[in-house]
Amino acid sequence: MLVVTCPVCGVHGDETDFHCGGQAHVARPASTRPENVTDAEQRDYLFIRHNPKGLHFERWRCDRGCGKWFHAARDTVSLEFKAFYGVTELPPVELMKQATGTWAEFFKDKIKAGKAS
Amino acid sequence: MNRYSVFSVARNAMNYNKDWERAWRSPNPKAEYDAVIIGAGGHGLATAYYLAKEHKMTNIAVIEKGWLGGGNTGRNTTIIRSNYLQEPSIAIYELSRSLYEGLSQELNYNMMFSPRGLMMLCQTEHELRALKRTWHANRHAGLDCRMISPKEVKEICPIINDDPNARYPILGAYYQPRGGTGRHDAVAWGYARGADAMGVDIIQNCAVTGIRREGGKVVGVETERGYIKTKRVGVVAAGHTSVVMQMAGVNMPIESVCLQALVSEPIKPVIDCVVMANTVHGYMSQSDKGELVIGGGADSYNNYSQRGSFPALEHTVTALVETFPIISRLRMLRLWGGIVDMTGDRSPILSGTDVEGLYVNCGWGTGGFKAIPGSGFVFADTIANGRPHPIAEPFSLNRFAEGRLIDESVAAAVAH
Amino acid sequence: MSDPVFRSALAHRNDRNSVPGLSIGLTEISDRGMIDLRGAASDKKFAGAVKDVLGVALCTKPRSSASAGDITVLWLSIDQWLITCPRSAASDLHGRLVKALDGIHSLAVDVSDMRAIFRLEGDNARVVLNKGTSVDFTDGTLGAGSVRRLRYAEIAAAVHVISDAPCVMDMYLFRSYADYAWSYLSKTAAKASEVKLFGVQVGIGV
Amino acid sequence: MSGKPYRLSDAGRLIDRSKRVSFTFDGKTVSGFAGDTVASAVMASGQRVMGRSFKYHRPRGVVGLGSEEMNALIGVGKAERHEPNLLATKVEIFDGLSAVSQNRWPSLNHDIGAINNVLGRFFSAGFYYKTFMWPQAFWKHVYEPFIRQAAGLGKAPTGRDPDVYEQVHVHCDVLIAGAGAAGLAAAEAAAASGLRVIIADENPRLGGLCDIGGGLIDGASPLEWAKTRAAALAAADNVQVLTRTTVAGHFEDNYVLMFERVGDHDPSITAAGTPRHRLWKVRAGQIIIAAGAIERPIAFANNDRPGVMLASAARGLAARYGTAAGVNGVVFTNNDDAYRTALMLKSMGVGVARIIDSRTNPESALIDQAKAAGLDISFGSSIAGVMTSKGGKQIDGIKMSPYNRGRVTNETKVDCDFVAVSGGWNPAVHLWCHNGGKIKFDHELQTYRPDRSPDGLLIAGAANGTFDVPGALAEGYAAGEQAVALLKGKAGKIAKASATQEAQAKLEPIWFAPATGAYNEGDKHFIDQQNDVVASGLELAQREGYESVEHTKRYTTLGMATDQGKTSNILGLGVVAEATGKTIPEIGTTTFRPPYTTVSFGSIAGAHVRDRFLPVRRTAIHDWHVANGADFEPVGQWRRPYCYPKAGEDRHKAVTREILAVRNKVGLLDASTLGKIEIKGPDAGEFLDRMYTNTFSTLKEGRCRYGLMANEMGFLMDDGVTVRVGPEHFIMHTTSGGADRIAGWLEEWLQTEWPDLKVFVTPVTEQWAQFAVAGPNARKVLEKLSGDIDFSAEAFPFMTMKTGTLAGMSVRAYRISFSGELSYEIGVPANQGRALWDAILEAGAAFGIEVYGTEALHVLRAEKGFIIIGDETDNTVTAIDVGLEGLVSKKKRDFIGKRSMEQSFLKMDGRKQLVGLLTEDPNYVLPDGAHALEDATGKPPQKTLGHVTSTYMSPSIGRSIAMALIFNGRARMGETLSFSLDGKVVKAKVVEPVFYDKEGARQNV
Repeated sequence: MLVVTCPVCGVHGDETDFHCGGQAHVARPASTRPENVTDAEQRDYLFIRHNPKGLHFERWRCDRGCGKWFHAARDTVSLEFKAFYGVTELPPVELMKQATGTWAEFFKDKIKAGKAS
Repeated sequence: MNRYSVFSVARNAMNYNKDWERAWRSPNPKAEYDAVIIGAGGHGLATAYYLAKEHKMTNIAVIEKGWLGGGNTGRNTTIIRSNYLQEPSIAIYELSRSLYEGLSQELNYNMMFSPRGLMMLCQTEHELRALKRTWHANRHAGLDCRMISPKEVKEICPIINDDPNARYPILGAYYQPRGGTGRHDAVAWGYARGADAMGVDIIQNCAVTGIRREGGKVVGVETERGYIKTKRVGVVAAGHTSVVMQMAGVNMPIESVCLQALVSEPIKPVIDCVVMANTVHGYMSQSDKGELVIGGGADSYNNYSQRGSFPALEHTVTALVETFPIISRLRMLRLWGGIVDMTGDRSPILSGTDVEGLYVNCGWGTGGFKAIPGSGFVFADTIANGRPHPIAEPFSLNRFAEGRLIDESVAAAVAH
Repeated sequence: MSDPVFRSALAHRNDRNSVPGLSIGLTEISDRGMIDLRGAASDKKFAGAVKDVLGVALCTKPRSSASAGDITVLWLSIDQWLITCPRSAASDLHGRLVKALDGIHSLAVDVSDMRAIFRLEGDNARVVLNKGTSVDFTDGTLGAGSVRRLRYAEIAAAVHVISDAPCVMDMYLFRSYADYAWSYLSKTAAKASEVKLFGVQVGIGV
Repeated sequence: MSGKPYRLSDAGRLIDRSKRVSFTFDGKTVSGFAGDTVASAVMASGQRVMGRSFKYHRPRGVVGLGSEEMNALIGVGKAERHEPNLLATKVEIFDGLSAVSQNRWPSLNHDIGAINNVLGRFFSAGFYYKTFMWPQAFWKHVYEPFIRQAAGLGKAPTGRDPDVYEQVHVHCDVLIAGAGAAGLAAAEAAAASGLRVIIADENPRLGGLCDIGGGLIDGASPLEWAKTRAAALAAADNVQVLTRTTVAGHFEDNYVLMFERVGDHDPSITAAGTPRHRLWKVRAGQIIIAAGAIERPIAFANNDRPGVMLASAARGLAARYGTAAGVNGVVFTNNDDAYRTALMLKSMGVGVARIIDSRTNPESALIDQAKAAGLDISFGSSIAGVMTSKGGKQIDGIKMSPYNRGRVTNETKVDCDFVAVSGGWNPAVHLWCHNGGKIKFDHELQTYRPDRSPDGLLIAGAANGTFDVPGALAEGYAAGEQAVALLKGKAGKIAKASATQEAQAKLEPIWFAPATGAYNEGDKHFIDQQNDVVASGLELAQREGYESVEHTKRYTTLGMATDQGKTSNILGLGVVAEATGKTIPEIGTTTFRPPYTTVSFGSIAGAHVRDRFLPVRRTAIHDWHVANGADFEPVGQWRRPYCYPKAGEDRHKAVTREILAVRNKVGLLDASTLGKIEIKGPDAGEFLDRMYTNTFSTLKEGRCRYGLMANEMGFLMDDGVTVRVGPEHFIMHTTSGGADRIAGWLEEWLQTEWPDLKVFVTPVTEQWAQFAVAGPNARKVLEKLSGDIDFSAEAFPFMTMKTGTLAGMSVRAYRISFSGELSYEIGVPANQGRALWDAILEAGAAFGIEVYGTEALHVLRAEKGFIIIGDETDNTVTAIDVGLEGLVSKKKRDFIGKRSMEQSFLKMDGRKQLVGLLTEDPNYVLPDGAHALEDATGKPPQKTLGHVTSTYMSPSIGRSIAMALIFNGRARMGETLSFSLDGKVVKAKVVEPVFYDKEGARQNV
């Protein structure tokens, strides 16, 4: 059973006190340009997922603690958490660089904007 | 292939069983095949079997990273049923269930299909109404199913807790008399032996490392044992679907999560049917060996490790101790996990793709074992004819862009 | 009719102030008023206005509490606090808060009836809690004044450590779960199932 | 056999000869001593056969000393307290204990199932995959029932478990699994730092093999050292010592399950109400595995006969319980350790006919001691067969032959009545592997030992393949110190003990000892005894292509018995390797799954049973409902009154009465479960506009509006009335089931998608008890109560809200209606809820007030055509499908679900649409979920046109009514649909889904 750390309130506890909300950094097209979202974009937003075997970035909530959402970087094979960061933030630069596959493509143009942990 | 029968068993016994042939060969990959199936689980092997049998495509290979049947086929709780709510689901699962009925004979391999009966408990008024709706849908589709009373539930399953003051009292159940279980390994082994006998090459311990495309078409697959030319590729990789499809540049609406199950030590028969308690998220049956086979819900986070989180099982066991109080003094013998492929609407994908010659069969999530024969049958037809089989059509990838979801959540909230 | 009949969350249980055979003291506390306050701690106007009314500054350290007289502020989140006071003073205090916060982005709600409070007392209380929560109450990190939100058995709860020696803790939980939580607590707190952690042991041999 | 001296006079350190204990085994009274196990006592009584095997039902005796036992499985206790499949080697006896053998009929001595043994060669590995197929129906009706009866081991208990279980979470710095020499040393080193240390052992005592493992610590028996260590640990206040506690599973982030058998050994403990088992959920900083090792057997012909046992078991039984395995034994080994058994047995007066050592000419101190003690030794030899009488239940001797890997040549008979065998030891690497630890093959030890672990587990002693006492001690101390260092603790000073042990000659692998006759055609060589897996079966699996070790295991069931292969896995790999000419690493190894040994389901449920299984949420009125005979139904976690039957009423009568009371007089409903959420901030209106399909920013203060919520797929997920109580302040109502979910849903969007919106959200559901007062007399009832709220039509119009006092309580009053009647919902702080409820009932008495439950509520709203989320919707239904397009804003740029509602499938024509249905026969109520058919006279498969979502007998209009989702339903108004029900065709007319007071006059008075 995983141990999760909330970057908002710093609580460190069993996964049963937290809730995993699935993939992070999924952009909702309708929030920015509701008038011209294609069916394909809506499908990608709702359903298409990176689902990597390895480094992944996801949303968690401090469900039984401060109630805040946050982001986590976790390896889906070793299940080891690599970082916890804010719900409106990008991952630490070094992790964006470690990302593979479609995650790597996703972060390609964001690395320069990122911060080190 | 030497035929299996009580006589062959006796004859071979006389010679200390030294003359049995291999159930399947261990061939080297050829340079080219008419089609390559990626993944030698039940669905992949069944696809190959029906490609060879129904469509006479025998120059094909099934390529498997590990040992055949070693993924979810060998890790599930072997439940077979077809009492789904939505019409497309009923069609594929009932085709599958009916193929299971005669599968041992067809494959000449006893996969021990045991239509011992399967009941879904109704433990709230709402669940009772929802399952009545499913019953009507099923009976009009021609399924042999019925609602049963709490009294009949108790008769069929005497160990159930029928206390009307229980936290979730049993208000009845939805019963499929010819639902049941099968021997999971035997399904994979039987299809493998059958496909192999028709000339299909099953290549184990050989991971696919790439899918080569030219001009939007598939031209071959890279493997640990070299490049294999082929114009048609069927990806049947369950929890690894996203990884394999990305080799062809296709991103999937799939999340891979861990689903766990456990068995008790063997005991003399106490439950002769499958009982699913969806409200409390648990289900149980008893294997021929005597083990209680128990499953529940999947973990919430992506996981490729085949190691789940204990609390998920803990909730299932707790629910089942309340549902079947006598199991309290029995014991957990072994628990394990599998990587299941979940789609956005929890229904499978049987589909072609934007890449010509590339087909994908996945998304069976927590319920794939029951679908193996039907899935293989319609997927083989889809690959052979280059167009979706009518039963496969609703499960195409484009449903996610159209909003044409096939949502079963109203019918069952629990993994099985 | 003036003063209406008041019925606490456990009013239906006659064991609510004395469960026989327990290894801890366990009672329901029903004379406490509660106000849920939301606002940005970084907003000086907000923090100032609240301090003026309460006489104590909002605690911003996670899992902490602060008090002045009979008012106690429990930290719930970075922008949420539970203010407790005598039940009789709650609606007046709430009124003054709302007034003071007029025009300041915030939300103060009188939730005096929303939660039940159980008081756990005695050396064994921390181990008893650990029969329902995975949060470690036995390692000394949650000392007097600490507030810990957690999952207890099947429900959400918060524990406020009142004092270390003697050990006194208040468990806050939503009213509708009070009966369930009471049953779970009193079962696992039974003398017969007392667990002594990290103490001198008898009957250990080879 | 009884009468022979199987209880040695001066041995047995664990038994108290002054305390006789008598219990029953298969009904026969057996007398033992305090400290005995069932195995030691039954064997001391002269009985060898303890059980029957799974497939061939061969008689079996004790093989092991502890949890490696695979044959002596027994059932303990009676009726609802019966517990099957326990190991006789671990069950401690007490007066009155009732134990039974298993898997035999009619009796252990005469077991009909033994016929399978005669037919053994037909029951080859996987034979059942090859037959039992004809005719098709026979599998279910003939073969399988027979197989099921024959299979299984013990019997389940007969009723609900009367005992108590519990769990406890504990955090520690260092957890040590196993309290043998290595574990005790590790604990001493770790505890000296002052850190919190837990040391757990599955046995009732500490010390592991300190008593029989040989060697010296500080010049004395390791047992003396263990005694002082145990005492010191028990006295330390930073150490938790747990006996009878198995470290069962290791999971992510050093999460560990420990299974403690608190009361199994002494019924007075559970009688006092103490939990029978306790499941410890440990989060450990560092874990030291000191779980020891398990001796492995050697496969020889008929090696499963009762009396063939592991050398350590023969030694342990004698030393600990004074129980002799027999009168005259043979020791068969490929290593030195078994010489300790020979020497110890001889010193205790047990005959040792011969040591048979497969090694050609090993030299070591132990061998010299054996020679000096006058023991006969045959080197380079092996056992070619076991001679038995009494149907294989008694050993008369063994056939010895020179050991070679080919056929057996000249044999010598050696008389004996038991065989102590040792093929070496396997480290207990199970815990190491549970969470992904890797193991490597050690050619010195001819077994797997720990390699890498992903989470830095520490391991010491025999579990690490270090079998000598000095080594185990050194590794123990080192692991303890390393754990402290890794935790950045401060190492404490300890006086380390010094150990010595004689050097041992190398082990030489022997997996398969050939038998008389053609290779592998003679008697069976058993690998996995419980599952009757034999060497020839493993070879057959290879021949048939089941070469992957997982295929071999699954095809033959090797290692899948209740012992999970503790003694058989490595032996099986060795036999397969020999048969295929591969090395063991080439064959591979199977994975180890938790738990190490079985864990009771009761302990996994812990205290979560009966009324603590899952919470029942209670409103402030719950106990009134109970006292007034409410018939409850589970709704989410709540239990709500379905109706309140009066004497002589059934559900239907009661519901009808309640409905008519609301229509004609006045009714009172406990609606406290409805979700209530306070929403406040400058952007509150904008936020609600985004969350609801309809618009709220325009809502005027003091006014209520019904809102619809969709999910991002465009499908309805919740609904309810929201009121604006201030310029920036709203109170939202949700469905009862949705209360928590929607509160979380609002927070999620605010935090993750629109953090720029200035809005605070506070769920307040349980602050308020809330009641619906509905019916023509509703106003009169409320006006009768003292208060400052003007309930008149003019002052308090429909869809508005007021605050004020009522019956001396401050309340929130909403004039809203879910019944279509004149109706108010009154909210009052929960602790006063009961007072207001009583006051309303008192005031209402004069106006014929009746309480009503959820079913009346459902019928009342159905008569008005109001939807219920979850009945009319099912995650696939949009606001437009249910005819509420008026509540889907065209103006708003965006709201949750808007974009998806524009996808082709959601906006296509002919979707299922909500309609009303009136059956031709007004007295016929359509069944729940019935489907309309294109052709109701035909046979399945039949095309359906849609399904019934709500269906009732309506007392208000005196006929049946139904709502349904029908393909292209709104275009079918006036059409007649057909249903096929109970073999009859039932017809119903499609109508608008409003059956009562269509113009809505009644709620507007």
